[in-house]
Amino acid sequence: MMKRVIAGLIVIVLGIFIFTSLYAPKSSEGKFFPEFGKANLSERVSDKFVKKNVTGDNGEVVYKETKDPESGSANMVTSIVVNYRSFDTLGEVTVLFVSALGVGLLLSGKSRMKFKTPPNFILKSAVRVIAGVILITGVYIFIHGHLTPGGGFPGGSMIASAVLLFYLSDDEFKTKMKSFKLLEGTAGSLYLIFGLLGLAYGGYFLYNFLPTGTVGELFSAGIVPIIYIFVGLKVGSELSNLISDFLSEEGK
Amino acid sequence: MIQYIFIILILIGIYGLLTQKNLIKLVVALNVLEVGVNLFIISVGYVNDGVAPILFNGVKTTNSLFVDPLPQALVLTAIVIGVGVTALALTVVRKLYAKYGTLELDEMGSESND
Amino acid sequence: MKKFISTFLTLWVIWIALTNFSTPELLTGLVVSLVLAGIIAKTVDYEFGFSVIPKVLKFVFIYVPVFIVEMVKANFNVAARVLNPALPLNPGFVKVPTKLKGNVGKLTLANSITLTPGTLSIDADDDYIYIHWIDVKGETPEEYQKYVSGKFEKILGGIYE
Amino acid sequence: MNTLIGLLIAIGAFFSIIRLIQGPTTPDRVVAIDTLNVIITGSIVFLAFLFKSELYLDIALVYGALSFLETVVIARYLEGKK
Amino acid sequence: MALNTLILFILLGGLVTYAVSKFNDKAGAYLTILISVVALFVVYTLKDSAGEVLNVFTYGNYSLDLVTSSYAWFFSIVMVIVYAMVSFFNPYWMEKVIHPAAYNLFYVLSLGGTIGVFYSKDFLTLFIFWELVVWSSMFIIPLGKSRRASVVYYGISTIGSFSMLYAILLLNSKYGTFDISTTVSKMAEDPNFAVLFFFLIVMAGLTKLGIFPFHTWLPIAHGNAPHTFSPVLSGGLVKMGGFVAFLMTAVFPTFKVFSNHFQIMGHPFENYILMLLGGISIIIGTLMAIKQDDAKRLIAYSTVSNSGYILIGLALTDQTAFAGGMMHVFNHAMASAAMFLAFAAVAYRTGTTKISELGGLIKKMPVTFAAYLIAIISLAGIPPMSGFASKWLIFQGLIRKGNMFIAFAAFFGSVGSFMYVFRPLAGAFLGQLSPKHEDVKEVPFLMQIPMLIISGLTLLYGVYPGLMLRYIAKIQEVVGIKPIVIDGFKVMTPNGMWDSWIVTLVFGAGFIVATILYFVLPKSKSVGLMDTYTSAEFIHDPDLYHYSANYYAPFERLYANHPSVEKFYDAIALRVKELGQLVRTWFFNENPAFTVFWISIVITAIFMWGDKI
Amino acid sequence: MSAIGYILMIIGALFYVLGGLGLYRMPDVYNRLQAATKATTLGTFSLVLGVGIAQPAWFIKTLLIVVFLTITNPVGSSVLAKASYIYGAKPFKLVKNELDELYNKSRGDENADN
Amino acid sequence: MINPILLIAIPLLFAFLSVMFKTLDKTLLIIAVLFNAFASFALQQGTIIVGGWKPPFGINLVVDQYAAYGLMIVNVVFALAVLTSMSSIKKYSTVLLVSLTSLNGLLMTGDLFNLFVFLEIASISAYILSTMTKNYKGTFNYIILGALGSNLYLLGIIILYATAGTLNMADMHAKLSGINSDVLLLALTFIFAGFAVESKLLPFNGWVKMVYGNTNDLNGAIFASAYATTAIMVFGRLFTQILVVDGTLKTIFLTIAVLTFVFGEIAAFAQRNVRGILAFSSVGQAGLIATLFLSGVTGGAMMQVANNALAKLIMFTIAGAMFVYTGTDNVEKLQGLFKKHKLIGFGFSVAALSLVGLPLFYGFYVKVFALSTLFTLKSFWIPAFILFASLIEGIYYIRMLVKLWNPGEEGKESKDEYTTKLSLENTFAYALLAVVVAAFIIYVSFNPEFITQGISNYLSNIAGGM
Ligand code: NA
Ligand code: NA
Repeated sequence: MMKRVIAGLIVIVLGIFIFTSLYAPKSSEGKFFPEFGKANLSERVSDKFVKKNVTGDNGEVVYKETKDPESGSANMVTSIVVNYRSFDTLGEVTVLFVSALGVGLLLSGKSRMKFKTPPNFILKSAVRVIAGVILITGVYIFIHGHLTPGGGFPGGSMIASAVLLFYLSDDEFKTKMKSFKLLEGTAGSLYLIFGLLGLAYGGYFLYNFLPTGTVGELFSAGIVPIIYIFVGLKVGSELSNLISDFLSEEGK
Repeated sequence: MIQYIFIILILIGIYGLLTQKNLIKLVVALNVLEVGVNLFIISVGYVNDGVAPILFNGVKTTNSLFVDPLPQALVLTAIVIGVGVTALALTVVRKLYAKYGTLELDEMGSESND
Repeated sequence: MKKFISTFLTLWVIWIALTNFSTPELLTGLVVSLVLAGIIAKTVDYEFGFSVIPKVLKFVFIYVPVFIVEMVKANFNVAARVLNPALPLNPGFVKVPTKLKGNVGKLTLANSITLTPGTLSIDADDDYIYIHWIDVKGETPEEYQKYVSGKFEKILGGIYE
Repeated sequence: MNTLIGLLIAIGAFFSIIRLIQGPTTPDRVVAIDTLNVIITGSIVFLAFLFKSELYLDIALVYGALSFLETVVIARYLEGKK
Repeated sequence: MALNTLILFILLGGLVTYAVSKFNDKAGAYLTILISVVALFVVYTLKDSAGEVLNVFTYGNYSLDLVTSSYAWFFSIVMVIVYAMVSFFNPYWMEKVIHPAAYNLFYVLSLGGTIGVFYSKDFLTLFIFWELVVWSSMFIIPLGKSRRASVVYYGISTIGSFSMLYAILLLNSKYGTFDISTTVSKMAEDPNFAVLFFFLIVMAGLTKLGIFPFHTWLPIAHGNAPHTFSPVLSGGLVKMGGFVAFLMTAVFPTFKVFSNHFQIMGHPFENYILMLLGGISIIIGTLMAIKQDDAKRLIAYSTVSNSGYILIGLALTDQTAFAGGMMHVFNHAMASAAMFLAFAAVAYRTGTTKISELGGLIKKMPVTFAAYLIAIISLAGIPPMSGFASKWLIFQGLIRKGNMFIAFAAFFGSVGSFMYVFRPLAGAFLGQLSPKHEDVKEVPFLMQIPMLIISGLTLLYGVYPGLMLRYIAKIQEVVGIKPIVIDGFKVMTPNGMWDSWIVTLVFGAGFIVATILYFVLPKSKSVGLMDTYTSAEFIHDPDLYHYSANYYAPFERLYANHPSVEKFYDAIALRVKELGQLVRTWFFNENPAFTVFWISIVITAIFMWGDKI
Repeated sequence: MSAIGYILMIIGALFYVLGGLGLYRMPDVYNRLQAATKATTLGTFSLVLGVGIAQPAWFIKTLLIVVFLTITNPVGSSVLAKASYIYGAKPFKLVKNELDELYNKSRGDENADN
Repeated sequence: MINPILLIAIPLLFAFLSVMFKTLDKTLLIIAVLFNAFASFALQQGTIIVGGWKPPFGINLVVDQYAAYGLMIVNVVFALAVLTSMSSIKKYSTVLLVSLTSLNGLLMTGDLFNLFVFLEIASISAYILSTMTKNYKGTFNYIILGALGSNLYLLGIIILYATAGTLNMADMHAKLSGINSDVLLLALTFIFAGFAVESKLLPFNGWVKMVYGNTNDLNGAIFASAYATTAIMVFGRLFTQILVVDGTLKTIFLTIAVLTFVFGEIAAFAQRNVRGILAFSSVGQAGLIATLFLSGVTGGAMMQVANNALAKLIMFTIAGAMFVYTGTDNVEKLQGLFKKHKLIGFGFSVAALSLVGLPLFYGFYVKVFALSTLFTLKSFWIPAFILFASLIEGIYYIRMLVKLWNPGEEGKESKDEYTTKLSLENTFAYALLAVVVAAFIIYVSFNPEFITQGISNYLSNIAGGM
């Protein structure tokens, strides 16, 4: 009990300090932390991302009209994720890669885990119907990552959701780990190889060396959708492996 | 202000880390903290009356007020990282459970090898 | 092969529903559906022959209207119970026999039962659907079937042989 | 009109949240979450209409799929607890 | 051979020795003799060299240089004699140490280090060689009876050497130089810094000398080191501390730099503190030596006491006492080396150094006995041995300045030393021979050589102290102290004169008379230890009946439960350890909540106090 | 068209209210499930189709969503009902129980109680 | 001249390939570590722009001499650690490749958020590597604290981004002075606290004992050598070049660093297990190096980084091997082990003595350099603390060495008969590592310029204006 009181006090005092520092009365000098909703984009680097104007040669960018703006993605988050800061994304993919690997190393059971109760027959039937919808939606999402709010990560997660649903609804279901590993490795390698191709063609690692096309078209944004496909496949296969590992146990 | 809530979430996460002794609860506390941080990140990019930073019919880069897309991109990364860490943490919890038969830190006893 | 083609077509249709009819999308959808169908055809339950067209028509024009009507009725029933909790309650878990064999047929039936008045499917096995029934009527499985799923069983029987 | 629809949805969500908070048992709360998720999915579709942006439909589909998964996972977890 | 060549020769020689020892450890041990003797001859040739600067090597931005001087020669020749003498024992120790090659290597390396220390031109060079000696000897000590000894030795040495390091780096940052002679000229202008600098540096000297309160390592390390290395530690390495004290009091020099500081009994308080510590060391060393059963621990405590004499002599910085202190450096080196060698010889034959386990070895090991006897006579300050000369000079200085407490301590030490040096003599060499040691023989001739040479030197300088005092006078002249006056066998002091020749004749005559009496008078019957006539009881444990058991028991009871610095240090070590465990529990707990707690607290504290960036 | 759309949307939203109320007022978890599922499924049906009718360009996509949710929502309820039963949620009143025979094998002798 | 991006790309590519070609995983690992080790000596220096977007908009890598110095050390020690302990790699090759990638990324990146990403990759790899010895409690502790630290760091940089509008390090450095001091305090404190977890500063480092104290011959060296170097070099970069702190805050950070090495050494003094001692010694070293960085003794800090990396590489490898092959690392139980394995003991001893800073070993040169610089900067207390800490450090290392070399009961001659019955296997690899690295330490001990040259070039460069 005493512990909880002390912890509470610490947290409250800490909170008071955070609040007072962040939202201090504006008497002192210097730039302040912006109030909620009052972020000023023109003072941030993202202003240039939004205007697709980092290289400084674009005026207005219009949906389905402007050709070859520096980043052809209609979704500006995507243009940051897979273009301006693609290097972060490579790292992010690596994070998932290595944690899935770690889980696999620790839980390297051969047979799959059975739940205490048999699966629901209705659920099993339903999953065998909706899995197709979920899977194709997942693919749709990562292929359209540069156009719609989505991308490799949500898309990949959709694929893995389908896998997880199969696991939860069918005691006999087991993914082919090897093929997923192969897919994962291939997708990762291709991401890197595309990065190195950028280095070869444009002089920069992860350089967008393909034409970016018209903003808003499916075939636009250069390597962005291609990378997002790799990311989607990689994330999908990694999460699926993660699920398989979690639901495995030492062979009986 | 909505940011207050996010900071309070972070503080709740810290409170959880300070008080909980159940491994799963610790991981949950960590996740609460992470959610707080992630929401906070998104909130710093919010612009009053701004729209989602996606071009579609009728939206041009010059005639619209966008929210900052960069924090959203960062948060995407942060979330995925959080998922990875959580998965690993839960795996370790499972291993600990298999080893000690309990999820309570206090019941595992001290491991000293000297 | 039949499985593959059925799956492929289903997936392509969903893709088209998700996108539009532009050439790049159709082509992309074609490729994606082919590849995906190749991977999942054996795991999912999309299998139909050429008889699918009359079946779909039957489903849309006979089953769906009945289903919608039943669903609306069910909601009025819910409304009544919400507004007047004193309505008779005679709840129980019972098993309702079914002759439908295929997974999809049973799923449709189970969902139909859930969405119609006073019943909620819980689980199923080869011959029965287990339900929660707010107001149990009758004593034997045959009687249950009459009250709960008789209407649907008949229509669906014609669709999912 | 939009406000009315929004308000009605909010009322529906409100009651679900009450149930979520009240419980009293875990299954009650889970049912509340499930219902809330369905209401949220519908609201996302409504938001698409409100903002005239088709993009939200994709989000609704994904949300619907993930919340179904969530329900199933929680259900499996409940069963595991006996 | 030039000095820098000599040092490189020694260091490389060490490596060669190591390699050779790997194939044949005896051969390696003979190499240590060769190298030490070569070093002895080369150093001897530097007797009159002064001011010659030689580079050893360039170390990063620093150039490590040596410079020759008379005082460096004096200290180094003492040291090299000890090393050379002791090295004759090495071949016989090869099968007794667990790492013979390492023993040989570090023996030679430490020799090279000591020469470097004395001839250093600058403090950095001094420090590097100093530490070379410390860690080389630190590796030899645990080959003996105690692993802990090495740690204690390292710890206390390092307190001193780090204090020195702090001082010399501070010096360098202040004046941009490590050079000893340059420093000396700066110090007079900066007396406040000079005080700090003086104490920090002299600390290194005190730890090495074994001055109170840093004396605790001597009994542990000297007492437990391999028997052949104890003489080096006690006779040799301790004198490095004397050298640093000498640098600080005489070269620095305190009487000039601190001349207008607060004075006690006519000395700057800095000097007086040293003298006071010297006095305390004499008393403690003496009292503790008396109660030791292990001969090596006993000699180690005697070293504490004698280091006190040396320090007092050097701190007095006057005409006579200073000369006495310098001479005592030599005398104690010889005496303690001889005593330790004697007991190394005893241990070589009997396997023990515990007085209560020995007895009657005079007949079995006469040369060893003689060497021991001469050494203790010298140490007790009895003419005609050289120890008398140095102690007499120190007394002269003390009495002239009216320094009563210190004089009392010195007097107490002299009286006490009779008691403690006599105990091993009586217990180990005289009395009944233990039955286990019936077959004991005198050590081989090679081992007798160093004992004979040292005894000879002790006698030589006792009879003719002028030989050495003349050189010391030269040193006094160099450092600006009024030199001692020598006239043939006569030593002139302001208080009077002493003619060692006459004294020697008197004592020689007395000795001859005593010898004649010993042979002429009828002998008492020698009784075997196990022969009991008193009763029919059979003696089971001869050790209990040995008369050297509880030799000074009544006296020891007087201070059985004395307070001691050892206990204090142990308590500190224990506290540090407890603190360490506390740190572990608080900060490195298995429960992550502890760390989260600290993180929260620290963040909060920073927010509270870190208001100004 | 948009008028029909709006009407459907309002109906849908009304059913959400009904769903919420049902969840709130019904006596046990099974009855709550019953009410909530029926109402929210019809609500979604109506609301989403309303949007599809009001924005004809999206009609096919909304249809896909409707189909998807009409499958998943009732199934989700079934799954939850089963889980609640196995977890041991007590029905408000019970005149008949034929479900036991299905789960007895897997539950063994352990008597569930909450 | 090699493009530095390859130091990241090659191991990562090989990591991906290694999950595809399972049987080749060790080969791929060896090729990658060798490539990185050699490539780190021939790096093209300057700013490397990723993706073609100029800073501050895109992510850039800054490969100046500071980074190059760290890269050389990390890649070489990583390669040596891996090549020495092949038998312990088992299924961990891919994780090792990823970990190598992340360490290179951390040292090079010029972007604050990208730093976070690489920090996470490095941490997660470390969590996984820490499971090699199946001490899951330590791993769990590490995960919780590591994740907390990362989130605090993230919170800090987001506050900075929201206020200054940039994530680029150089740009942030330029804009730092314009930020309100309250906000800056908040952000810097979070960043410091977050990074202190990885850099092992007290009291943020509660995981260290359990993780470092339970290592085998492979992960111990990777953690204590490669990871420690990276973490502290990045710490130095962050707090002395980018987020330069001053005034009270600097005093506070400095105090934390000083307390770290004092308490770290004291805690090590109380240990009886080799790995426990080394664990706390690593804490102490981290505190020492952080102190030097924060006091402005960059050169001294960098030299000590090399010293620590080389020493810990040998010592942790050997300590881990002791545990792997004998089942214990208790000093008492391993008495005289080095009597059996002389070359290993030689390397271990040279490493320890250099770390302690005994003259004639490299560490002494570093100590003289660092303390002299501190004195010129008018800092008089810190040198005293450093010397006090190294006194304690010396005592416990000597105590350990003496026992490992000289078996024997107190009061009895050290003799072979007391030597432990336990012994190591695979001694060739360990001995080779020990001798080679010890030889290098001895070489730089007598020719400290070899390392110092690079540092002084770097220092003169930054003096000439960044
Ligand atoms: Na129903
Ligand atoms: Na539902």
